[in-house]
Amino acid sequence: MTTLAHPGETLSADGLLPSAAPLALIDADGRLTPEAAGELTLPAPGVLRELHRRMVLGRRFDTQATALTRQGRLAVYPSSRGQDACQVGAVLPLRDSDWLFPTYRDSVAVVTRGVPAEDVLALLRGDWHCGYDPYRYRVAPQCTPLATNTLHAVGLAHAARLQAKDQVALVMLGDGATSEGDTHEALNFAGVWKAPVVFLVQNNGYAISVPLAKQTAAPTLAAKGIGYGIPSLLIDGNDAAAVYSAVRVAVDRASAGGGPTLIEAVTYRIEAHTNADDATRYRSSDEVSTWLERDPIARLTAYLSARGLLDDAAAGRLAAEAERLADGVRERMNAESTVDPAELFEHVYAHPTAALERQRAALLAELQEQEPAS
Amino acid sequence: MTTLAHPGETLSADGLLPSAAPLALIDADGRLTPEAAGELTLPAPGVLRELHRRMVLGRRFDTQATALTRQGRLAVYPSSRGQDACQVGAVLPLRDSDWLFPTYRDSVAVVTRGVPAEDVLALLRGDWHCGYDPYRYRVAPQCTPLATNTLHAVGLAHAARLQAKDQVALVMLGDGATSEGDTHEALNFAGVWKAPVVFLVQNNGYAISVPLAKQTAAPTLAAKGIGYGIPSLLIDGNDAAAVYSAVRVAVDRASAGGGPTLIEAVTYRIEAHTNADDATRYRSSDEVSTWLERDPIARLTAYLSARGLLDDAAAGRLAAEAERLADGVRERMNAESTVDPAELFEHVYAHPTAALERQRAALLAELQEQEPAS
Amino acid sequence: MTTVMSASASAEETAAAVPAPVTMAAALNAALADSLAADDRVVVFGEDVGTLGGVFRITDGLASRFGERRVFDTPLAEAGIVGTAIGMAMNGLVPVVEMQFDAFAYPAFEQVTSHLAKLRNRTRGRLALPVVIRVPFGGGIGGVEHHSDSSEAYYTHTPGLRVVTPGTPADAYRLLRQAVACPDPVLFFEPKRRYWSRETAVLSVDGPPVDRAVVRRPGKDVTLIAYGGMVATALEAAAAALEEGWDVEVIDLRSLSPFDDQTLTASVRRTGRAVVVHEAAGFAGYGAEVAARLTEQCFHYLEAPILRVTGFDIPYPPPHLEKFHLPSTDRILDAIARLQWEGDNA
Amino acid sequence: MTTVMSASASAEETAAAVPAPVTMAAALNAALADSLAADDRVVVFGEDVGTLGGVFRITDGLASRFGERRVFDTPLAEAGIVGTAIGMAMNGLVPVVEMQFDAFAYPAFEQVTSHLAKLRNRTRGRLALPVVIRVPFGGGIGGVEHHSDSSEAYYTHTPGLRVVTPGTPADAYRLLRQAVACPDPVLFFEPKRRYWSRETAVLSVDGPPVDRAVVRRPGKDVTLIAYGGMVATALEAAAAALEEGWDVEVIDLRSLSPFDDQTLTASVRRTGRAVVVHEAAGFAGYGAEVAARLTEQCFHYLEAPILRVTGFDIPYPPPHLEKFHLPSTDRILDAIARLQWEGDNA
Ligand SMILES: Cc1ncc(C[n+]2csc(CCOP(=O)(O)OP(=O)(O)O)c2C)c(N)n1
Ligand SMILES: Cc1ncc(C[n+]2csc(CCOP(=O)(O)OP(=O)(O)O)c2C)c(N)n1
Ligand SMILES: [Mg+2]
Ligand SMILES: [Mg+2]
Repeated sequence: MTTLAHPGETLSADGLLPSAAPLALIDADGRLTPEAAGELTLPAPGVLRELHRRMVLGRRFDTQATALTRQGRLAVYPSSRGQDACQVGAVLPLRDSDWLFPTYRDSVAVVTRGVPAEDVLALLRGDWHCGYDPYRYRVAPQCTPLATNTLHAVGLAHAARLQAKDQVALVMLGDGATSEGDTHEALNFAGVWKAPVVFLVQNNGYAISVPLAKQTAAPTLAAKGIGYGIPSLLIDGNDAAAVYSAVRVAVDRASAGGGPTLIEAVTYRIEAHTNADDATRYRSSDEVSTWLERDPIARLTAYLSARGLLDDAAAGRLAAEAERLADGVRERMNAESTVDPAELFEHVYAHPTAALERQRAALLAELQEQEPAS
Repeated sequence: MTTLAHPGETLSADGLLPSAAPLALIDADGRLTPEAAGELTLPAPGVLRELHRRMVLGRRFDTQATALTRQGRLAVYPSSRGQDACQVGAVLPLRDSDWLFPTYRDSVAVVTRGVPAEDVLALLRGDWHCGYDPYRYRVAPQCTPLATNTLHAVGLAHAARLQAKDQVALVMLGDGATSEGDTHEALNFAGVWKAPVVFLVQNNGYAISVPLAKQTAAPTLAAKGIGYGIPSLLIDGNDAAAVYSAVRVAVDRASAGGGPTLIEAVTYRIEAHTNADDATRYRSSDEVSTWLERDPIARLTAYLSARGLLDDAAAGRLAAEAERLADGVRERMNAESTVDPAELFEHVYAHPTAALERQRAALLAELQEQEPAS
Repeated sequence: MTTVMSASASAEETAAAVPAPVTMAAALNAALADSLAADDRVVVFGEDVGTLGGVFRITDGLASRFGERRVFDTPLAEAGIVGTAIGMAMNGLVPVVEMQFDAFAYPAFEQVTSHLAKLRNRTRGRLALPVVIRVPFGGGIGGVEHHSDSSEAYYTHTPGLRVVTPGTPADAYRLLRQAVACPDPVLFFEPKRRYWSRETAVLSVDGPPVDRAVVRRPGKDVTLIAYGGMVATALEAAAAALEEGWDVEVIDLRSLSPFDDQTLTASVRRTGRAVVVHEAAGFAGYGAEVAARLTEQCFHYLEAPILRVTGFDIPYPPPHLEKFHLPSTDRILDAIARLQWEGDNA
Repeated sequence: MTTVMSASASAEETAAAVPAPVTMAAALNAALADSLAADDRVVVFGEDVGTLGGVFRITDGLASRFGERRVFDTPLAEAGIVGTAIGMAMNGLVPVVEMQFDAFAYPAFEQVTSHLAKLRNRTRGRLALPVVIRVPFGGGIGGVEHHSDSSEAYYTHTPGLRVVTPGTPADAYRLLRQAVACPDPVLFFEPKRRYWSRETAVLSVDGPPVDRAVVRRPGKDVTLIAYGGMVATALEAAAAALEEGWDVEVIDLRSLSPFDDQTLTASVRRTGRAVVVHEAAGFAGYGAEVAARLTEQCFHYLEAPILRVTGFDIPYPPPHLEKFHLPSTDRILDAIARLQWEGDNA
């Protein structure tokens, strides 16, 4: 019989499956990997140095933010320590015109994109929801409802195509978020629309306490791509060179009209889910130690040092830059926040409704009444 | 470096991809297919005859139901004509203890499972929502919100396992329904839980007017299985022998603790989406003709006749049986329906609330008042 | 669905036409066509809205007139439709999407409540989402289960959304055009039982703005408050009430959120009596807000408690039973009769 | 979280204990433990409820005590959790599932409204779904966006669901056990700001049934109606009101749907004045139903319109602003003062 298929079914799975093992360019000891790294190419030395620098700065920002939670200066902070290569490698390949769609976990990525640290932390400090202007940096608000941002990214990317703008959207999500229906719908829309979007899954092994084995029975998360006709890459998420190169490939493909790419970056979160979480309840310190040995910064430091691309003086300057960054963050976060109750009624609609005006007036009257009393 | 993976990732995709082309056992001309049909085995002659008989009866039910919409006796009817092999082949391999989760499209499957035709049609006639007792037949209510039934099937199947009952759930869904988030979540839960569930996707090429090419960019729908670690089968959905055999394989695997299977059956709906739809708006009559030539009943008739498994006398008896069935349906659907307004307030909660009692009393008083007037 | 929705009529042509009978479906189709013609940023998408023109034919002819880049079919996934609409709006488009039936908007609930409604607020006004979600709602068309829900209350309780519903063809055109032009996200509820109701009208975007209620029939004895599919029923009831000696004022809310306190309060203070009508279940329904709010604002003017005539507190019933469930003119007249008229000894 | 939630206490032991201080979190944990012990069909699942014991530790110790077949983690998908719970209930189990935070229940909205709420009705009573969905709700804990929603109104407007919320630890135990035993689906809203509030109590399933309101403080001047996290606030307000000369009756609704008309109507007819309090936005909120309904039933007893003290009509604000948004004792006292007392010239 003739092959039975509906228009749209190609029946061939060629080229849509990821590699059998995660691709890396620089291994955990800082050496170039002997294996062929598929489509990935080692970034130029200047790029590698910039990846390194941004990781060091990002790490310092991250540890500073964690410290601020202990002092009660931040309501909560979800650290990305250990995922530094993803945070930085995802962002540097993006062009100015491209968009980043981060989650709550991706503060370092947002900082790397150029958003001032204190604007990023407004949310976690409790001053307002999104502290930066998404259009200024082309960074969507950090997204908490899991996986919902994948659809926004696809929509934005498709709108770029409809308007013939050369823009790529990169959306970050976790292993847990891949289980949500929205991720599926986003991958599917992206595949059908050939939208210029890159899905970067940071597979850090856990969704809060739930390990990957309880999250999916898929051989890898990258293997989901074929179900949407989307090419996928499985990479070592602790190798900044691999992350950079993979995102680069994906952005180039998207920009050239080749459609979406799904990237699974295998990595690990060293800290607890947030400062409010107790990770000892669900994972062993041995496991954490193993991953500490795969530190993304250490391996790039080793690589650069061995090649004379980073000497002690440069490392010292970088450390100083990182301290200055941390000082600035501390200083600005130690200042009292100034919030304005009247702002509650702004931004609900383009123009406050009569009812909101009345509610504002009532609140202001109430506050005025209390003032003399206090 | 050592292979980087989290517990749960197997990295190997072996055995999880469907065949390159749909598997068939009997071709469109009623001949055994020369190709190897993978895991599928030709059912015994008795089974083939029963598949044939049920398809003939199912088809007659279906054309009768369509006719009843023209007479205003049914509010609406979604025909499965052309998908007869799926309707029957999905149900016959099920054991008494197994459950069927059908959609609005699958009335013939429900009839094949043994639910009286008039009970099936209660919904489409407008008398009540689900006209049969799900527990009596182990058939869930026909499901309209797309893809939502996939999760019910997984839950029921997992509950069977938790209670060590040997039960398999078979859920039917369309190509369009695979785009909904619920399908993804159901496949994922099923994979993780190794739930004894069979997903049968009837890929009839359209979701109302939307063709497959606008629904997905996947090479095949069966290719989605690997993303959940679920083995999949791609089959010719107009070959009742193949459908029966594939479902059989899947049910056996599930019952033996082997977990879920995803089956994509490539087929076609000959009628419009429902009687209310105008299919000429979105597909050509040529396309319909091509598929009429692949009629599931004709090919099995040809096969059985060629082998002396169906003679004219038997065919005549079967035709008469089908007419009797249609007569019965007509007769019962032509009788006026008797609905009881007081029943509106039943079944909302286990026991009507005080408020519902008051509402019932008010309605009954209103009706009593109107009576003398009319 | 003839003259007005003619795919070649431009916005200007439509507005200049002489009064002609037009169905609500045709008016909505014209509003979409004229919005697409007037503003390049407008895109229309959803399930079956392209080639087919929608299961109710509201988007008929738009794909062929404006092309596949402006009007297109999507995969079958409502969260996907709303979620991508949000992303498109972020990137400068004005998406007008269709949910095929009211109950099939539920999968998009998280995208609507957590993002569509809140993103302007969350970003301090930097991110506007001028998205319109069209939702055919309500019963009365003999639809089988899940095809006749009225879910407006869910959305009215969600700050950041506008909720609008037309009661007449001319208003359907006007409100939909205004909704498309509105910088806020709008849930646009189309009363499917009125899609084929006709009115003789010139379709024009001018007229009462999207957030105002209108008095459809002035009266002095009682204020009857309705919206969407119930506006026509309320007008019928008002006509019948006249025979029983009640001069009923009928108000069509149009904007369920925000609520037009001014128009409503003025009417109820004048009449001293009010009845709210909707198809949705009464319990915690939208009518509760209307009643509670107007009671607060008009307490000393009220001769009787504001009554609600609504669907029962049950899942929407099957076709053969829906007539018992839906608010009818009789039931509205009954409620009016219970408003403690002088001489009553209630 | 010490004595009472001890994972080894059986239902009987718990019930026989002497009064001891107990937090609401511990009471809920004990209710789950005792439900699991009492009925083999009960299963507890959701995100992080197994190994971790839930982000609020409400399921702490249950997985290790009852094993992975009774208490387990799921993949991260709320429609998946509710949808599979429906299937499990069809097959004889009694699922008690957790939504991690209120806003994260929205992805399950279609499963809840189209199936969980309706399947009994759709099957003429043949298919019962004794599912409990636990939802930590409300604010006051300094949570960042999406962590402080109050979505009860959506569910109360959905016929077929019961909506229940405890105001005290003892009631948390009693109501959760009753909810698990109830043949109807129950949305069980846990006021997260009260998880760590203590009460000295014996935990017992006996007491007022799941569908009755209770008078928490009798009073004669005004009826203050609250639920969940606002019960304690209402009691504080009542204590403060005494100093200003008002004897306030505080009613804890407990069951938001169905509504206990009897208890409420009796109180309001007696006092002639009422205020309803909730955290959720006021517009089309649950308080509207309370006000509209009681006004209908008590119109001629009312000295003033029933007032609502609620969250503003805005998305839930960020931590540093939530104190301005949440109903406070002051705001409740203000509302009481506006109830047109004799001598007022309002
Ligand atoms: C829809 C939704 N459900 C639940 C949550 C609560 N929650 C926040 S983070 C998290 C785990 C996410 O895991 P993963 O996607 O792997 O990202 P990671 O935190 O590991 O970066 C959960 C369950 C949420 N934010 N949104
Ligand atoms: C959640 C939801 N969205 C939309 C619809 C409206 N609708 C009914 S059938 C249908 C097409 C379904 O296509 P497919 O899944 O391929 O099944 P088929 O009708 O072809 O058997 C649509 C969009 C629905 N029933 N449920
Ligand atoms: Mg993770
Ligand atoms: Mg189909």
